[in-house]
Amino acid sequence: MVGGLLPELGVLRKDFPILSRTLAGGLPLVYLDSANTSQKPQCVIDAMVDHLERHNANVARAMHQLGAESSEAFEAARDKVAAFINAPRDEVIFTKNASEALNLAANTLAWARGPLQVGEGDEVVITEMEHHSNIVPWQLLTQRTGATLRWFGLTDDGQLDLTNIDELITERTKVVALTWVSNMLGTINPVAEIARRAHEVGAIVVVDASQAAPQLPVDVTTSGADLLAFTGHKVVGPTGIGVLWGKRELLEQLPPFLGGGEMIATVEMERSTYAGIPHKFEAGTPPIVEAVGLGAAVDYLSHIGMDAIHAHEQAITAYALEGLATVPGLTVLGPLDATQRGGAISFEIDGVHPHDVAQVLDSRGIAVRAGHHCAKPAHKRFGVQSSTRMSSYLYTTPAEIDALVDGLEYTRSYFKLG
Amino acid sequence: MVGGLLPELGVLRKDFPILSRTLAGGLPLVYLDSANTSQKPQCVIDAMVDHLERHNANVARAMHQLGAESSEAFEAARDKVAAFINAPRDEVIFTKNASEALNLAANTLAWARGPLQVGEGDEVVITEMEHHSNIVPWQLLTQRTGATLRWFGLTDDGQLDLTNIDELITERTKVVALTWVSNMLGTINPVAEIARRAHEVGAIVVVDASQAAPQLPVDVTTSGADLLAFTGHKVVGPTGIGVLWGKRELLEQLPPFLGGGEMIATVEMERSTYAGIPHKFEAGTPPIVEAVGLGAAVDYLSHIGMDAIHAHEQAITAYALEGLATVPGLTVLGPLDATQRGGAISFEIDGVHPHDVAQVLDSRGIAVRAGHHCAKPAHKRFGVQSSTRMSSYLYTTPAEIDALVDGLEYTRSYFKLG
Amino acid sequence: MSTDLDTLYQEIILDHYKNPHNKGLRDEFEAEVHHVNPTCGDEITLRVHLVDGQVKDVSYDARGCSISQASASVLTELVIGMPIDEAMAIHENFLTLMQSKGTIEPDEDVLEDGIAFAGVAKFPARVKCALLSWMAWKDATAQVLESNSLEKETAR
Amino acid sequence: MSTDLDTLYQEIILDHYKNPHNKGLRDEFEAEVHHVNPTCGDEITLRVHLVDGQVKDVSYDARGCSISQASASVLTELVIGMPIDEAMAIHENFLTLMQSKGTIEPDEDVLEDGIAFAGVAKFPARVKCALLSWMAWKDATAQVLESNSLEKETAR
Ligand SMILES: Cc1ncc(COP(=O)(O)O)c(C=O)c1O
Ligand SMILES: Cc1ncc(COP(=O)(O)O)c(C=O)c1O
Repeated sequence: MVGGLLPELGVLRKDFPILSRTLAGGLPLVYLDSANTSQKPQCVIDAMVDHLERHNANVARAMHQLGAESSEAFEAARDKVAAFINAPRDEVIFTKNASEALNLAANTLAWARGPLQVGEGDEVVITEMEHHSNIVPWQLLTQRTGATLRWFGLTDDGQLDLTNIDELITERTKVVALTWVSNMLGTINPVAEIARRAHEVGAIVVVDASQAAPQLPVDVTTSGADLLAFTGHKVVGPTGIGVLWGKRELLEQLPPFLGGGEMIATVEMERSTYAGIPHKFEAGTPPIVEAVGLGAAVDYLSHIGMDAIHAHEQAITAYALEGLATVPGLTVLGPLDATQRGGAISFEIDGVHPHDVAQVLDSRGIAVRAGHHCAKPAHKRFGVQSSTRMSSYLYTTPAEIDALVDGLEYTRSYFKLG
Repeated sequence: MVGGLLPELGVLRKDFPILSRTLAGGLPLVYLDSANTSQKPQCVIDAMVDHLERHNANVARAMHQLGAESSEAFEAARDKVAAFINAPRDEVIFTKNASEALNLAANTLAWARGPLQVGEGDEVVITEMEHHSNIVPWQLLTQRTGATLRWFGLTDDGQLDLTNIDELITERTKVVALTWVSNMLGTINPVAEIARRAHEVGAIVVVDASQAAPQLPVDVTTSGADLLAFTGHKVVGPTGIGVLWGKRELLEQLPPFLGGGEMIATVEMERSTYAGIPHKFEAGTPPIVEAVGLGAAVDYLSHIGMDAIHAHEQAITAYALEGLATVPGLTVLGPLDATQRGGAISFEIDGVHPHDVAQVLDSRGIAVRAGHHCAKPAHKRFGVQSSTRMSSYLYTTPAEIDALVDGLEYTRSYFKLG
Repeated sequence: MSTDLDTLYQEIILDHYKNPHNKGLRDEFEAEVHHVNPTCGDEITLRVHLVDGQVKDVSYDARGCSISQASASVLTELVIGMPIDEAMAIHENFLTLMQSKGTIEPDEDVLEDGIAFAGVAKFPARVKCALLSWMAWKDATAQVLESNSLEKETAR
Repeated sequence: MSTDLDTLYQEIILDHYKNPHNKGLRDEFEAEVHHVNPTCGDEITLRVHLVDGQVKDVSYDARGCSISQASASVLTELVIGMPIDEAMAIHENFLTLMQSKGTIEPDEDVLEDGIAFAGVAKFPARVKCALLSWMAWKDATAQVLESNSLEKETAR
């Protein structure tokens, strides 16, 4: 049997109502698209329902009992998220998703005055394996400020090519932004090591932890990051909420991002002053019920244990890599050693387009993603336009991987590939 | 009896689970803080739960059955919102709240090139009764671009002072941004008339419909707006979602706001091209379950009928204004004619601070707001620092207004004001 | 279990996929366009050659799934040699079929091999695949017509 | 019904509210600060006058609710005339009480009239009101101490 799995997986799966629904033809759901979005346990849904049915009110501003309950629930969620990444509570900013968090970082660095400001002659370094959400904000920033965008290339086995790190990270570097875990290749990057180099030249390190936070224990104090982003819907929480964590000294120096609502200290028609962190970065009514859901989500993950979840992911990933290796004509894009990677596995099958692979799998109830997974440059690097991606999570079973491998065999025969 | 109320109000109230909960001391909830956030009917909560328990998947990108169901639900929500404001579907952009929608407008106008661009020498006109969310974005815009911020003042009875409109709206005016209904004074502004003047000089009209959308029938085609914003949580929908509507030609000319995720056409490391509207403005995973909730919410409102809701609000507001007039030392800030105003009524009581009023009311189960309601400049205009605000909605009963008036009498006696 | 799949992957479609017609870019053209399906990256470069109100040639280079490839092949088969307005009518007909969610019976007299795509209309996620080349063709054709009428204006 | 309310609005608080002590700005001071409660707009301008490690005077002008006004009055009563470090200790004690959510018994020897605020700790939305003046005082005092130590540095 497969070692390292979460105990009582069958019982745990019952926490997720959607996993017991059936699809067209009465087929059971085999959900292998968790890197795209994760499924939600009942406790998250219930926390949101309880909030909406019993405690709904706006936060901060309301002095009545419902307002106090709602504010307490909202701020308790901030405490839970802070504990989840080992940060002080006021360094945790709620955004709408990881993309907004990364754009917040890029825009405030463009608007900053003084040493933080990114301007002409400065350089921003990213990597070729970034999700579009960690590419486009930096393209916009460098276009708008006259700074230069540079990037790490990739090796043939899907690692960052660090051979030219000394040419890339220089005195001109103001920001290094990179993903912790690739959503396409699965690669886990040596973030702390790169951060050390970046800090030597005085650059700010922005880490996209969208795929790391669901799978790995994240401790911001040892991560090397100055700013770190992740998204609620991938950590068994709801959509509509993301997190930007930042070091207090840095956040305090950055100018506000969006204006309005509760981000102010005082407003006059001529000018305004701004609230302290984290509120300075939270304009308007925040995602209240979403925060309540996210709080329940990270509690759920912490209760299972991020180490145990990581071990489970590694076990399933190893099992999947083994199974995929048996499918003729299948090539995995990215590292082949499960201990070195996350749980998203993108692959190609000779002679069948990823759309068609996904379609055949879907007819068997198996949900995977086909396309460029918002990582077009990484696909281009490997000479492909798109790929099929399976991605597991804490509820994935070896039997589901078996179903995938069988489904891929069937796909080949459906398209008459001998 | 009070005429114009919604029929079967008692039955309708059963749609809102929170209205039957009790507070400390077993007191029933009298919720008069709907301008702050509205309560949610069961059908909205159920739609969200059904989505999370049965159809959850990411949208647009997923080709599997869950993905198709989720995408269909999400885009159906866009159709519903579009119908609610009488707009074509692709002119409806989902944001995180009204504040983000207004910041999107301000930032893209700053970043635009060509005739839309707001720069040095240009003027942006707002009003003294705006919510901070329609002040601060324009302050930031004008500070960052070198443009000048100007504003309409207010008359003593809480109307816009239009006497100097010809001095304010001139050839230099690039943007006129104003609220349709004031969240503090309740004033309904002559938006279409002001828009006509603004369009004569070629200015863009941005309308903050955050308080209008819950209470009035909103038809963007006759509103006069070029861009119009509102927020989900005030129209019986969830937090975490807002709406920016814009005229197609305008939206197509504006540059993107946040970068990443699905807002692209193609991404290369060197440069990217962007998707068409509305996706160009929707970076990252959108508020999916929130859109589903908002769709159910606007369906619920449309089913009751916005005209009927408006009539109900007017009836309750008239009844409330009458009741408040009986409280000694109470002064209402804003228009006194219920037919000319929305349902938010801010007032002062001689000798008791708004916090203390709200506190005493809360001890009787009555939830109102005390403070500046994110409208500090309007408070300053009336020489007050803060006020108490009651705000009704479609579920408000005359008996709740009676409870408020009794509560205010009690407040006066508690603080020994004769 | 695979019945559904067979509705989508009709023999005709798989044939066009394996042996696409008119593929490859040719030198005579008035407009060239490049379209991508942003969600998956499938792309097409398409050229149109219009002579005297006739679709003289449509040539293309494309990468994508079976549905998008077969659809480009069928498109060229249908429109090459047609008067432009008739070709536009076919385009309209195909578009309506694709957006019908499977509620419309396709007309073989108009769409010929294109009727095989009736099943695609039941798979909303794949409709974009089937339409990629058709949208590119319409775009390119419109560009030529527009520049022709501009030329006339300036000639006047 | 009004028992709860009476926990909050102790007689002592209402007395200080009606007759605030030490109110009004006075001319001798080393630092002046202006603090606002951003959610309601309540504000205070507060000056501190420190002499030889002693809180010689605290004067203020404030607008706000009963809790915030009474709290400013009690603050000045407590700290004027105290050695700075003892005043800071009182500040610490009051802060802890306010953040206790009502779980701590206040110490009358330390807080005197300040014990009346024990009830406020049970109303989270009002804790900020009670702390407004105290935070302003701490801020102003810190500013003076900092500029004093800077002066010493430069004098050296
Ligand atoms: C008039 C007005 N504009 C804007 C807003 C901001 O809405 P949100 O906080 O949902 O962004 C509000 C409500 O808070 C409002 O009443
Ligand atoms: C690595 C990575 N970064 C960023 C994102 C963007 O997250 P969101 O779409 O929630 O903003 C994703 C997921 O889509 C991701 O996988």
